[in-house]
Amino acid sequence: MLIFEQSHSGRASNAQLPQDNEALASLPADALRTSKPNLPEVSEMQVVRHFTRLSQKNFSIDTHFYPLGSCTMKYNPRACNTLASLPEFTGRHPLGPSLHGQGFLSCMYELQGMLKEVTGMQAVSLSPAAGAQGEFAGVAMIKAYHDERNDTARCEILVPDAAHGTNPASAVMCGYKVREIPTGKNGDVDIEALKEAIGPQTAGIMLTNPSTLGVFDRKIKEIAGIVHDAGGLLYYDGANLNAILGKVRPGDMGFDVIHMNLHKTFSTPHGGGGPGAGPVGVSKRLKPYLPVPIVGKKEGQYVLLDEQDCPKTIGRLSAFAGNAGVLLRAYIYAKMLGREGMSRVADFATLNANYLLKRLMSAGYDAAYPERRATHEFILTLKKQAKELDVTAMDVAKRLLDYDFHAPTTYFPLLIPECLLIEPTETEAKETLDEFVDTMAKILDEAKMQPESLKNAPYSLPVRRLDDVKAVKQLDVVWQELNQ
Amino acid sequence: MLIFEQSHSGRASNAQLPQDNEALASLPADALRTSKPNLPEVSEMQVVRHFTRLSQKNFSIDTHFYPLGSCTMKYNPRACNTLASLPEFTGRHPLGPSLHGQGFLSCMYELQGMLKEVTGMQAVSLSPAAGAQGEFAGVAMIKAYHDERNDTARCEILVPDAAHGTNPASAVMCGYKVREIPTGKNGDVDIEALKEAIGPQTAGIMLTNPSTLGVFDRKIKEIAGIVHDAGGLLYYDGANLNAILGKVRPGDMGFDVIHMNLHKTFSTPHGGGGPGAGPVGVSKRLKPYLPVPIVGKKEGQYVLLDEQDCPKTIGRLSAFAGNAGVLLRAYIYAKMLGREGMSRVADFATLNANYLLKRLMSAGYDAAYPERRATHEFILTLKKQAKELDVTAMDVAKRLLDYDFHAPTTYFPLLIPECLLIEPTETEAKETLDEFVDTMAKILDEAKMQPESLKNAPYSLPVRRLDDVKAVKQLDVVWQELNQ
Amino acid sequence: MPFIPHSEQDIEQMLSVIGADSIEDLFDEIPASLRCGDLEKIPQGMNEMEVTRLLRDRAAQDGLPLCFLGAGAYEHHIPAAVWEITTRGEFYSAYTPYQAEASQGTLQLLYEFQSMMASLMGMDVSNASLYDGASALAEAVLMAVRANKKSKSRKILMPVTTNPVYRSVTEAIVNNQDIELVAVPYDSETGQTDLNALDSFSGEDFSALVIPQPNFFGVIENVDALTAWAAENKMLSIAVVNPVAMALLKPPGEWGQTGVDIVCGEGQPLGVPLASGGPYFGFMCCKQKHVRQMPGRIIGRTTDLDGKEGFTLTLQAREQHIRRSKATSNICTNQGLLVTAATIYMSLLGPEGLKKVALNSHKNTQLLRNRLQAIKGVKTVFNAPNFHECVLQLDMDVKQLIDTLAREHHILAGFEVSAHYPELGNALMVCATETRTENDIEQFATTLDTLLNG
Amino acid sequence: MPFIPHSEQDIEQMLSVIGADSIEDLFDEIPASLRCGDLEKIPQGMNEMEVTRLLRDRAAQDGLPLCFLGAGAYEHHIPAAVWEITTRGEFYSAYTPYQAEASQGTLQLLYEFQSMMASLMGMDVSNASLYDGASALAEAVLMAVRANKKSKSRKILMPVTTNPVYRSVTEAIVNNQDIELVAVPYDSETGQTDLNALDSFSGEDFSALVIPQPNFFGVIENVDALTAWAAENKMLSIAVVNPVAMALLKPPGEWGQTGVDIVCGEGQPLGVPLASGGPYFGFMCCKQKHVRQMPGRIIGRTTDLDGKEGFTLTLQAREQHIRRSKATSNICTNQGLLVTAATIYMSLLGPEGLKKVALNSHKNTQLLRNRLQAIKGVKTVFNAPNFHECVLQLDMDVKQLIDTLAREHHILAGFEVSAHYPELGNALMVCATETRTENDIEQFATTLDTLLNG
Repeated sequence: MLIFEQSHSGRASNAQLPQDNEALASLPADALRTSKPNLPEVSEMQVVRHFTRLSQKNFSIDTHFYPLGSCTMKYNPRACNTLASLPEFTGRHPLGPSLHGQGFLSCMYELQGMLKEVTGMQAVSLSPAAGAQGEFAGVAMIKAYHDERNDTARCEILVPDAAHGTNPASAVMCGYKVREIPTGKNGDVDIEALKEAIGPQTAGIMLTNPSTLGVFDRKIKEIAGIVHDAGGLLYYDGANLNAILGKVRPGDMGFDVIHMNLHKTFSTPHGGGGPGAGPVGVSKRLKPYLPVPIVGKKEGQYVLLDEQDCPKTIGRLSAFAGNAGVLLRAYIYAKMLGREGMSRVADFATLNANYLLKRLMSAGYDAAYPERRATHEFILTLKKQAKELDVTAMDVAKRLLDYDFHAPTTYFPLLIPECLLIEPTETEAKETLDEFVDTMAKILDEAKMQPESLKNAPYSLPVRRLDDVKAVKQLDVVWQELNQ
Repeated sequence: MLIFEQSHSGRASNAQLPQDNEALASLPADALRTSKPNLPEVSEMQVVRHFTRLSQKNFSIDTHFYPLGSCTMKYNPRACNTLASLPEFTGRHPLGPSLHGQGFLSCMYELQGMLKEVTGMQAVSLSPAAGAQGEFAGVAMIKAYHDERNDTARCEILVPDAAHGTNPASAVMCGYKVREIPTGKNGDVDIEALKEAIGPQTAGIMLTNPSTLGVFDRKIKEIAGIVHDAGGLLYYDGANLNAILGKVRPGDMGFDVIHMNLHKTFSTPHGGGGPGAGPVGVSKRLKPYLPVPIVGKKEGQYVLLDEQDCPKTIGRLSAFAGNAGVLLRAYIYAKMLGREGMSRVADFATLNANYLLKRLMSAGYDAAYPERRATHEFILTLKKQAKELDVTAMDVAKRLLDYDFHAPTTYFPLLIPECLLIEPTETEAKETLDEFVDTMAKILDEAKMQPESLKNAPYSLPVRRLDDVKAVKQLDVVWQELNQ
Repeated sequence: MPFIPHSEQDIEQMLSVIGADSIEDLFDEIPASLRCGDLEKIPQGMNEMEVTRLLRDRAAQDGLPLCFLGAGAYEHHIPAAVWEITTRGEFYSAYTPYQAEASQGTLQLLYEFQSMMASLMGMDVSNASLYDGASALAEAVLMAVRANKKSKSRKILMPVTTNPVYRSVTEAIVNNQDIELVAVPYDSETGQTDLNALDSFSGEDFSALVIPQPNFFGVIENVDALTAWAAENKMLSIAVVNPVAMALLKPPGEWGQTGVDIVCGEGQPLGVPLASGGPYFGFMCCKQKHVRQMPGRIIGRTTDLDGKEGFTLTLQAREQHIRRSKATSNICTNQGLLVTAATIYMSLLGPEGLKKVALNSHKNTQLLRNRLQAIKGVKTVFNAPNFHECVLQLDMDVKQLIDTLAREHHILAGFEVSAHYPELGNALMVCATETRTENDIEQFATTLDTLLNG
Repeated sequence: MPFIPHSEQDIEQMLSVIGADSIEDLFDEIPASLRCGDLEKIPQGMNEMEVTRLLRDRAAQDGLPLCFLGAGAYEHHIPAAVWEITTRGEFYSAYTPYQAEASQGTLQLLYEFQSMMASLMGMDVSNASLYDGASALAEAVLMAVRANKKSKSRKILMPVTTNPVYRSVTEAIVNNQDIELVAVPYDSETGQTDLNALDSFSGEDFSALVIPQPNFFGVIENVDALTAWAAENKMLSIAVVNPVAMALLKPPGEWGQTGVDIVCGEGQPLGVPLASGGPYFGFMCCKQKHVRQMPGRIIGRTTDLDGKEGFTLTLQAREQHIRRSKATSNICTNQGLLVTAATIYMSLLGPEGLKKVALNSHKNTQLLRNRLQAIKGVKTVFNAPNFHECVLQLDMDVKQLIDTLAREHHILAGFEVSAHYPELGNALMVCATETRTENDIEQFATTLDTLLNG
């Protein structure tokens, strides 16, 4: 039942109402609202009950194994939330003077330092609000770099075909054309194709390494050389940073700019789709262009550096200093991990992924790249099952929900047919992986013996399989009865 | 799955481990533990996931209508929890000096004052940890009063047969014999029986008014006169205070001592069975005997009064000052209600109960006292249905669970056969009551048409009906595998 | 090993299944020359107890000064229930609802949010949020350029009364796509957008006119006239509004003859704490006809196999993960958790409550304005109605005043307007929401008086 | 009307169904002469915003001093997850699990709690909690009198080293049932219960001997000897223990030849905040043979109609709601929410973690003791091993010292032992748990040194 359907004229959560007030002589009548907005009129208990019950309809890390590839759904430590919610942190006005912000700013300053070290970059700005905004900032810095050198013929960004959709979209946001580079059959970038595509029109390349195919591109140094030799710069999409944390650094691979998804690698909550945080790190030559504000130190005090301090900056991406509360959670997480904890993330994310891959292969599933090491994630392809049994990756995904597992990412990357992209993360126990394998084996049996149980799945959730086509064709995005 | 079944030797929630430590030269070897306690060895995420999922198996006020008679399951305002959890409140040591406690103690002092006013008593001690401990304290004060006057022949406490089981049990804890007084057929105490029972052996009477039968005893002044004339004192069981808050005060009815259940009337959380808080209020003659500590004021400072300040006290009932955090929540609730809010509690609790009673009677259910006004609760008796349809009050209760309603109290009070004691509370909306009536009507239909659907209910919960007899006969109260 | 559940035995068994000798072996495809050593600049890990002590000490450094500062972020009372529910694990630790059947909680909530926002703004449709108010304005500008089929222009009229930081952010986001923001000056008497100046642009081709309400100075704009002017000149209109104000002021859907085309703004006042500036959320609503040009997630109601109502992501063909370089925006996440808080907040406040929040904020700001302008050396700058902010001119350096009040009196006096509008001299913008009491205002006024007049 | 959902229309419709003219009519059975008027001494209501401000101001008054005070309540680190989960509505706002099928969450958790406590104490069975440690001891005494069929005595041997407040509480609760507590003195050298003095009671009829571990002075008692002595003298033995200490020290089930009969204590150290003294929870474990004499809720594992495992309240025939005046106790509630916290706490800490908490507390107390006794004017009172508290004698009035340190240095110096043990002179008991750092200890020592020696 919708909250609106519990609404009742004249009802209110009375403890939340400010006092009544005198008339408003100072506001002109024609500026005032006369219609009542259709917000629900409900009691506080109704609100608590409604949203508590709604919450129970979600799968989440706190309730389910959630091996959604490319999303790094790992445990979000509760302490990060509790401590970032201390009243002084939540109550601090973003424009308050730095003297009332030394505590907060010192955390941010240290976070910048840790991110620099772990990525091998020379400077970091925390301000991008999410990965995609980090990508935008990164490409915008590449553009600013070329522009400043009057190297204006560079109008193209190269993007592998396996890349996240945000990569080409971000490049376009910066005014670039996008050229796709195909993947070789072993999962690495096709070097010959790259060489063909590159030229004086190339502003740079956007790469994820490990790629979205779940493999580490072994020729990364060669790629970096080719791009740099052509005068282009290398952008690192940090979506898969969890795989290599403390093992290998994008800066050492030759990247000029990187964004990090703190809501992945640094375990800040995904929150049902956000907020994220997408700090960018840069090599020395891009440092002048970093988005502001950046946390700096002046006369022993932490301060926010702005356009005056950083005259070549690409500017601001949000009104204040990015998703500060997310950054604070990432800081707390990083402090708990510490130096050794960073590389353990990669160790155990990789161990879990390779173990799960091997066991799923033994259970009868096909790996997209059976000859390669898995990184922190890997791809199964159900091409064979689709052909032989007429069940799709989507069917398997939906059936998993019935067994209390969130589904892996489906149909991404687009170049692998009927694929499942599976990322267990380092925080899951071996038993959970074993149960997942048992369930996947059971589903494969069902696919053979009773395929209907997959095709009509899920059965046990609050709703059965939803009609996405109808959702588009009979668009209903606002409660219509509101206006009746 | 039990948390122990997820345990794995060598696993730990590592962020929670204090540092390692050197050997313990200062502790004798024979004092040390050599066996490892069988606490679970699990990761932090496993703990979070396990207990989050367990929580989802509960019905609660935040998720369900919970009309459990005599328990006053009303909305527990979230602000009470948030504010009582401020770090300075949760971090305050109970033996810390009062100079570091003026904030907390001022709240307690004001709470004492509000409870005095709303009950019409002369003094209040907040220290009893729950209703039953309040009862104990109350009866102990009655005893101390008689003892001080050397009135030692008074060895009996009178208790109506409808009383809560805690009443006789508390009287016995104080060394009294208990004599039961029958209820008249209209639900009031049988005055003639009372007159017969009373005498020089009577120390006092324990009464709930409104009684557990859901009716207000109209002869309360006459009863008070009879007991006082015989030299006895009157104890008021505050379990049903919600019904009369701001309408009539136990002190004005003639009671000498009262306990309040703050977890009922003042909406502190029930917490799955506690903590409660059972402050006691007394008339002037019992004031010297109040349990300590009591919050007082000395030289403008709030202080805890102890045995030295109150030499006739019956003593202490817990190590510190009772369930302070519960008291703080009650204080916050009372501050939000304020003067007018108090009597509105009784208004709407009574309106909801009478409405629900009338509608359930129209739906075909029998009231235990159809001629009486309901107070904040009322009793249905399924005697007829048990006889005619062979379905019990328990069957109806279990079937309600399938329809997402918590069941009313069953089989209490003991003197009404096949009864359901229903208390909707003031915080439920009319629509919820209407849905409950519709469901009860549906269940009555089912009882006639398909009684199995009741007898085997519930069907839709995490477990079906449980075998209580087996639970007693094959007693399993500790995980046995622990010792294997 | 914080957050790693593996025992030694687990590791051995798993390596054996994999056929590797050590975890190190699993990284054998990474060229050895690239491997990094110890990350020496990263400190040793702390356990939760240690980090708790550290963060409490840091928080204590910052304190909680008495706040009269607004300028785009506002201190409102947030009911306790809002964040107690929002941080429930099922909301907090879930991801984007890609598997709709396993995410009905988040999806229904977002649908309810869209419905509330559309109604509050008087618009047809709403998305499920953007990053923040400033970047939402940038997205609105991009959207207007795409959506205005009648205009070939890539120029946007941007009043100077629009939050200057929003203008900077929009500039930074749209400038690589050759979009030009053309400033519209304000009337120095009223602080409102200058309608005469605007008229000088008549007949030129612009994609859209931006209309802030209230504007950055807290002043109520002539929104009907501005909206009508844009329509007459074949531009789209983009409202940038404070959502709390919309419970009191005429909503953008009712401005002019037909309402504006696009509404955006900062959602923070709806139950999101100040928190040093984020995470907040941007909102965006539009007319039905523009819905396919709107960026960001949109949730639709549909039915399942059994015909039962359910909710799902819809219009995904606009988005980057499908449409890649042709997407309406590169935006991928939304600010789901903040929207969760805002939806609970709006449900708790209801239409009356939200209006009272707006009214009390307005009233308190009037009290504050009256009390402060009675002080010698303080005068009001603009002669126009304001919502819950107000610009004052002082006989003192504003930067120094703000610093002194913060340092010595733990009062955040307001925003230094002169930094963005040097023509206003020593201008301070003050704000009082419903959280400020008469005592607070008196304390501020007395302190300010002493500072100015000894 | 805070928390009341009724509209005027609802009220009318409902009264019409009832057949009453007004809500007032519903109270017509209450004699008019009894009705009270306005409750004038109760202030007007506040909204949540106002009460939030009030409570924050009150909290700020109390501050958070640096704590070296124990004496029955201990500051330990509580993992954030503990209370974030405990206060989930489904635990927080549920009642006693009378409808087992709708309360499997609480019931399974309590079963797990019982299992953990029994194992931690080395005992057969556990209940689901009592009010607090002190009242748990009183209940243990009552239980022992019922359970010891060999003894006709209503006398209990109670060492003076038992927490003096626990002794007072027990006295207050049992004295109306003619039960007598007989004091056993302590050895003034060691602070342990005096075994020679105890021997003088040999041959007399007592129901039970109480054995604290560690005792109130923080001293480790000779628990094996005491337990054996009780068994030899046909008494039951009742252990009163600190549960954190039991991860490090030999548990009561292993004391003497056969272990003690009953264990009780204060559960607060297991994840419950200090919070001015409550709510905490008392725990109680016993040998299997005494289980039917144990007061309080007990949860059992059983099966449902389909044979599936489930949990339910069991042995209810002992309880007051069934057995009324013949119940084992009048206790009706338990401290379910605190037990929820403790169960999550013990799960997070595990056997190793809890042992490390005990070890670190012990180590820090040794550091503190060594550092303080090096100060001129400070000496250790007892020559015996201690756990995480230690009694010191000072060349200064202890009450004044505590007051000065609190007032001027925000340090809670410890407990004034002299109040209960005047024979010890100016005795201060200090405590350091795992939360105290070396810096904290140094700060305390330096301040104390200055105070004593200028």
